Amino acid sequence: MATERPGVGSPREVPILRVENLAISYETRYGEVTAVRDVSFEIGRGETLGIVGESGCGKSTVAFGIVNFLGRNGRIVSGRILFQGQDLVGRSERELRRLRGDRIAMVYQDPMQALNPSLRIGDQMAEVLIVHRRMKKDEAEERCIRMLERVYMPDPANVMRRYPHQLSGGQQQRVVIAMALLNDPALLIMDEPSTALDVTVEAAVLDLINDLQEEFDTAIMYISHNLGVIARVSDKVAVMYAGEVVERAAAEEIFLHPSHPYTLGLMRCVPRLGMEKASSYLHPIRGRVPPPNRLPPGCVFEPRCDFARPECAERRPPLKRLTDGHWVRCFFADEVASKGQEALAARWRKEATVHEPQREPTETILTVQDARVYYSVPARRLFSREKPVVKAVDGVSFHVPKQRTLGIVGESGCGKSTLVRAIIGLEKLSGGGMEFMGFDISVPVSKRDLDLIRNIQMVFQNPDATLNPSFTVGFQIARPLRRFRAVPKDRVKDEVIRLLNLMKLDASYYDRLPRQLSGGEKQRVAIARAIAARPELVLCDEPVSALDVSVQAAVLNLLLEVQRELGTTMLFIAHDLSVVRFFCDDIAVMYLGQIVEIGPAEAIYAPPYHPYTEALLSAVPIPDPTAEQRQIRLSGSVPSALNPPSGCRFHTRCPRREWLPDGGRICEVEPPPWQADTEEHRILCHIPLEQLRRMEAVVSEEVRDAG
Amino acid sequence: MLVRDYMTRHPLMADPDMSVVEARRFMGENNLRHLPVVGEGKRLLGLVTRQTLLVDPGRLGSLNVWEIADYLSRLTLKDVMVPADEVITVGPDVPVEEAARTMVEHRVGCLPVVDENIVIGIITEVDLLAHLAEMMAAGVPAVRVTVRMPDVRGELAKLVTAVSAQGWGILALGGAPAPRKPGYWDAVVKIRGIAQKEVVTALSQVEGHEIVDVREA
Amino acid sequence: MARYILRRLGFMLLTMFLVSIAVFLISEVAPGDVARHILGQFATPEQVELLRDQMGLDEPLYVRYFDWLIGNDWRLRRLVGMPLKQVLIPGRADAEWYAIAPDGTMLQWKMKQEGLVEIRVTPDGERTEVLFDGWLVDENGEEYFWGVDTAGHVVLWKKGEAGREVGPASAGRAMIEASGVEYYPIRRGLLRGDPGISFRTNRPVGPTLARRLRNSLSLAGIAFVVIMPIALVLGVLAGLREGSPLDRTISLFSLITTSVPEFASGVFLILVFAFWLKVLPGAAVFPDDTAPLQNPKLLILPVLTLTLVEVGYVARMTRASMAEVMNAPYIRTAFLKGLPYWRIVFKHALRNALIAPITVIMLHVNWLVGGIVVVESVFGYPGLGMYLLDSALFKDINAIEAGAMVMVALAVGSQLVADIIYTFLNPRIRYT
Amino acid sequence: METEKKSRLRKFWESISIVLRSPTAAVGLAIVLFWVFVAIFAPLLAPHDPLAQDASAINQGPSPTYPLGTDNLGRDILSRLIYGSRVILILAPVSVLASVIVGTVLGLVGGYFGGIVDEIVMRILDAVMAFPTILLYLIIIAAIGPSPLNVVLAITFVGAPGIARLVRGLTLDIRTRDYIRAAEARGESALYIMFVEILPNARGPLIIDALLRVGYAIFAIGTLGFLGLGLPPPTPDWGGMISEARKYIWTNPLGVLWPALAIASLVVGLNLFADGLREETMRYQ
Repeated sequence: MATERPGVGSPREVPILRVENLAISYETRYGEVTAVRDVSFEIGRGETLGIVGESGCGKSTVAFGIVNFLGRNGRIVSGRILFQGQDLVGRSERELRRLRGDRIAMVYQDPMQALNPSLRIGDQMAEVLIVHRRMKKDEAEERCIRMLERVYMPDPANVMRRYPHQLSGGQQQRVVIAMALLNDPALLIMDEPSTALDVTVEAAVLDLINDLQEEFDTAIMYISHNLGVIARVSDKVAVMYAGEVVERAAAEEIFLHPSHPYTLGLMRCVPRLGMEKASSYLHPIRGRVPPPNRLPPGCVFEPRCDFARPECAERRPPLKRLTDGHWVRCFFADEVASKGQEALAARWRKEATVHEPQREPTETILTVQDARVYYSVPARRLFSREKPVVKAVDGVSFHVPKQRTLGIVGESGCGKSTLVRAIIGLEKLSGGGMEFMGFDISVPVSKRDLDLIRNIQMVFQNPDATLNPSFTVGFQIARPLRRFRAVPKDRVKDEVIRLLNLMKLDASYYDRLPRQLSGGEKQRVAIARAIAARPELVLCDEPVSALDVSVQAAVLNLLLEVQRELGTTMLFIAHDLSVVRFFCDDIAVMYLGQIVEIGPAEAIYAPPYHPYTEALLSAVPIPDPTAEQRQIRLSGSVPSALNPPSGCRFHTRCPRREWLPDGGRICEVEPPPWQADTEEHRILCHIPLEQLRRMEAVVSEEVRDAG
Repeated sequence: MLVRDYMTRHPLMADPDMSVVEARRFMGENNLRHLPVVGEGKRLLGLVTRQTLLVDPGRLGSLNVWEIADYLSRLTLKDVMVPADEVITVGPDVPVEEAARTMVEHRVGCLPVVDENIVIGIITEVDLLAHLAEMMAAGVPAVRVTVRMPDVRGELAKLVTAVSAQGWGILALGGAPAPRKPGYWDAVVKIRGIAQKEVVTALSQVEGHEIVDVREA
Repeated sequence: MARYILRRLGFMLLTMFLVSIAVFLISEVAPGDVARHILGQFATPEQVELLRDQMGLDEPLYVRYFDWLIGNDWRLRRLVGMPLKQVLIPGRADAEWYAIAPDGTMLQWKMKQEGLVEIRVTPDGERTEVLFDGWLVDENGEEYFWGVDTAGHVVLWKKGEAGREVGPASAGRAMIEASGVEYYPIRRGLLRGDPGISFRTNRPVGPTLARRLRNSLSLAGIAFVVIMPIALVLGVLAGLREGSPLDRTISLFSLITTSVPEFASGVFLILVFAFWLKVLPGAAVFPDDTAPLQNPKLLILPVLTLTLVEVGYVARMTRASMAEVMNAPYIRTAFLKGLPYWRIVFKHALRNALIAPITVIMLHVNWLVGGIVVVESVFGYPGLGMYLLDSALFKDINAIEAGAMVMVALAVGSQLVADIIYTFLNPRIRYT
Repeated sequence: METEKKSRLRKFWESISIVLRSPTAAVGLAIVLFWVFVAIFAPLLAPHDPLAQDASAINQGPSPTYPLGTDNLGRDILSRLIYGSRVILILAPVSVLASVIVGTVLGLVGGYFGGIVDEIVMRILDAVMAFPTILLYLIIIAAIGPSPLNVVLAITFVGAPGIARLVRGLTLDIRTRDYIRAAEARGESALYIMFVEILPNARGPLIIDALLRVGYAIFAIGTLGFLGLGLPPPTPDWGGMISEARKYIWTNPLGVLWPALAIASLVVGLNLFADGLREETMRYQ
């Protein structure tokens, strides 16, 4: 029976979860603050509702509100939560306890935190069955093992006896998911379950969630800040902003026809895989999410909205129905929807302000030759002769031409941050050499001369740690000016203010302390501090990954501007391949301390690929449910750098090994050679180039033209 | 084609402490005819149907109006439900037709699907009818032929051979003993993408077979 | 785990070694001459010199340190030519040193009017004195002999040089003999169980110390048994209901009781229970050899005083830890798994919550010891603390050193116990 | 400049109001301020000379002349209490300050440099901390004799390792922050990083710890005095007063009560204040 047949429509179904006009408030020292208001949505059996929004938008509050687990100071003010037809609001703690973990299960962000560090995995899992189903211990364990098998956990019986810290992050998250599904819940709430994981692990977890949903027919409420992830898992999407659902529709509908300015803004401010700075532009959303105790009187998004008119500031727009199942809380949804189409298309168009890429060869500013950074770690056994060595960076070579940007991508632990720290001199080289503008920089920073130090500066990842909380913004930007005597003493303050202005911050920031700044502002100050002494080379270590998406764009744009105006060369580390692709001229892909592929950005994102690059690209969540992306999943987790695999370091996880004769025996034995695709594009692999060239592009999504 | 594939997962369920009044409202609101009553961990405690919610008038006879109201408001599901040991249930790995037979045999319209006494779903007559409709590809335009043949081994194969000899694909195939004609078998075949006439021509040549009914469906 | 504990054990030994050096240095290099201190203001320089010689104070510091730590009998036997042996005198907290002749006879020598006398004690206890005539001759033709005197010294006697006249000694240690040319005090060493002679009593420190230690341990033990359950229960209850009136009450109560010094709370308790209510004795004075448990009533107030100070401390630690754990994400997971409240508390929270306080509690033995010194002093309880205090006030160096080492050993030992409990409670350490 | 001063003033008031939001901190502060006031104005408040002996009134209970009674030498207990507050309120903060300085330097050095330097510093500190505190006091004071300076020295010696551990812990945490890396990448000297970049960020916990330690220093000074290892007589020393009066508890029970109350109230006050402050700052963050 090869033919496809439409299923017989089932009778009208009661949704598993139906939330009506939910409002939740918290008792704080500023009085009662409403964190969530007027939230409605429903999730049917086997359906996934994605809830997306920036941090502080009330997504998690809704999740905890559903199981009425709001802590001592939170309460549901109004609304109904119908779970399988019955209202959960006002249920006794005892009744709720019986539902939790049985019919409603939750999975949230950090699996390490979610598991009890001092209990074995088996005990933690089995007790769900023992408590709810009064199962015998060995029977419960039997079931747990079967469930672990279903989440593709290798060696489940062994895992049962382990403690959480003995598992990798991806495995922990599988355990948490398995634990949630043990009692076959009707509703599964997942709060950023993949955010703490690496891209390839995240992709595997998302696949798993899809598989399990089909098998268990569970209704899933999936919370994430990442549009790409939401696009991959959701059937329906609700966009939350400042405690309200501002738009809600089927997934495709919302991604193709965003009709709320905030939804549109979110889509325009993240680069899509394939966008590059030469041909596109990111549109940041100005301002920041208002704190729940200081909401604007009218539309919550009005202060940040490009479509706002006077009436938006006066009254709150109602939720209105655009098409069937598409609801928007905006007065001008139709206008936004039509303009949105143009706007989305426009981001692909070349804008006048975007600079021409410089492709003519320029002089090389930084050369890294066979750099190695090894750490010795304490021996595991008491009396062992050899000290184990972690080869964090192992034989990395590249060069960066002046005024270009080299991006370095790879998953956590691949050595990209170590490499950058070695360049700036915070890490001692164990071997190899580095040269910067003709000077040897293979020595630590304390042995470099002041001028050399001045010329290499760095922007760090975590905005909350990048500024010293004890000193004012002005003092901190001025410090490099003073130290490197970049400007005369009496002009330091003027210079600081000039830098602030360059960062689109006004002079009033001079006297502020870091805690008075938002994440994006902190990061701008950090950039100002880095460029204050006019360095030739700026190293950016994940400068935007800790920021909310709407702020990321502004910071990326600023970095681009800096580079354009000052002609700075940059090294840009990130794990987000879309951002790297957007921002960088050249890209190096790192795996376990080595570069496996390097070349111009567009060459990296098109075949031939290194098999690892191919897997990375296929794992990137793309914020477009219609995009076609091949599924290439890596098995296992990244091996330990303490004892890296022999031969090709990627051979333990390589999905393309079988292309080689006898299943790639050679990969296990011999280190792979560099193969040059073009003069600049090189791949470290045993598979012959001709064969690599025959690979299909991972993402076949073509740039959609609205015109 | 097992029960687990056709049952409704995560059915609406009720607590044994739910009042009968509330249950009646709940079932009406959500258009339910059967409501499994479960305890902690979804353990099956009983089953409530619309009939069980109808209160035995004999019991009320001796009560006055106020007493009746009071009696009704205190009545909970655990007082009226069919207790678990009397409920006919089915396991998830049972073939659908077995479930159907069970339902026919016990004259019930619904079977809670239980796995070690835990309710994991519910299968009702509607689900089974849906299954039947699907099996016979109801609603898909095709030629539907009913052929009567002797109830002898190899007869159905002849029919199938005849169809495939023409290079046609079978959309659905079903069979049952011919009504009121012992020793014979009626087979229904649905074939897509051809004219009724061609089918009749092709199948009427099969020896010993008689076309009982043919139509475009 | 074994690795971790071995490592801790190594650190512990290292710490003890450093501590022993520190204890030795601080007490021996203290300003002021110990001999002068013992003999008093009016002793002559000769007397002081002789006592210094007899006490071994004229040896280099490192020699004294090792003599003190591991003894010197094994070194001195070479001078005497016979093994040396310490013999406890039954009935008295005292001991004597003998040289052991090859036939098992114990020998001592004593300068008497008639000359050097050899005291022989046969293995069956028969004691005889004979005039000594086994003199040796050195290269200068002088007759000499190395022997053991009755006060535990190895002494070099020279024939004809009978007792120098050094005059009467004024205080403490009476000068028994001044007949020898050189003196080496014999010690078995602290590590071999001999802390030396107390200057205050002129008897070995060991037996007294042991009795005092027993007394203190009974006091501390009872206090510990009383304190821990109360403190842990209070702490856990307060931590579970963080911010509730119960929590506030417990927290405030424990803050106040820990803040009041033991001598103040002890005084309050004496005033209330002994002076005004007259229900309990206000002091805990025992005859020296009775065990404290023979009169438990005397122990009530000291234990209560310790309890007041310590309960608060431990309760506060437990509360903080419990409150933190109850806010941990994995406890949230446990709630969302629908587990019953008390199962969450006992199975998920308690174990993690006790990791921090147990270690701190064990480290707190240091404080408990301090408390014991004060409490013993308040109630006149004959424990190790009082002994140390008296010794310190008298500058009884051997007693201070021995007492200090015992206390430090207790403290460091309790840390090791804490480490072991910690590894037991914390699988992250157990399985790495 | 003017605005800066104003904002400083405002910040000061803000922090005061934060403290006063906690009732325990406010009560504690009041007790402490009371004793500070007493200490400052001791000569005006004390009815008698604290050293003057009145042979006609020995071990007396309260009377109009001697509001709190007299001790075994016929000295006025009230006056001795009042002057005793001076002694203790000078010695305690001074010794804590000294241990904070020593401990901070050790902790910063150990924590920032790490490795072998840290190992050595920590081993020595561990050894010191392995001593029961009281024992250290006993040994030190027995060795160097009781005097105000020696009491300060002993408390410094005993207190510094704890502060060093705290500062080391904070340093280990702070030194992983990116702003430290930024400073290192600017080629700043180790001294600059330790004292300018790290230390200011450790000040919060350090101040609270120091406050708690003032309480314990008073506790310790009292204990030393009680054990006869404190200030040499006839200095009015609360601990010593209790120890003396303890002997006459059966004739003059109140004589022992007053100094015990005084020292208890002061330590309780300080601890209430420090604890309240800690709770509030934690909540504030």
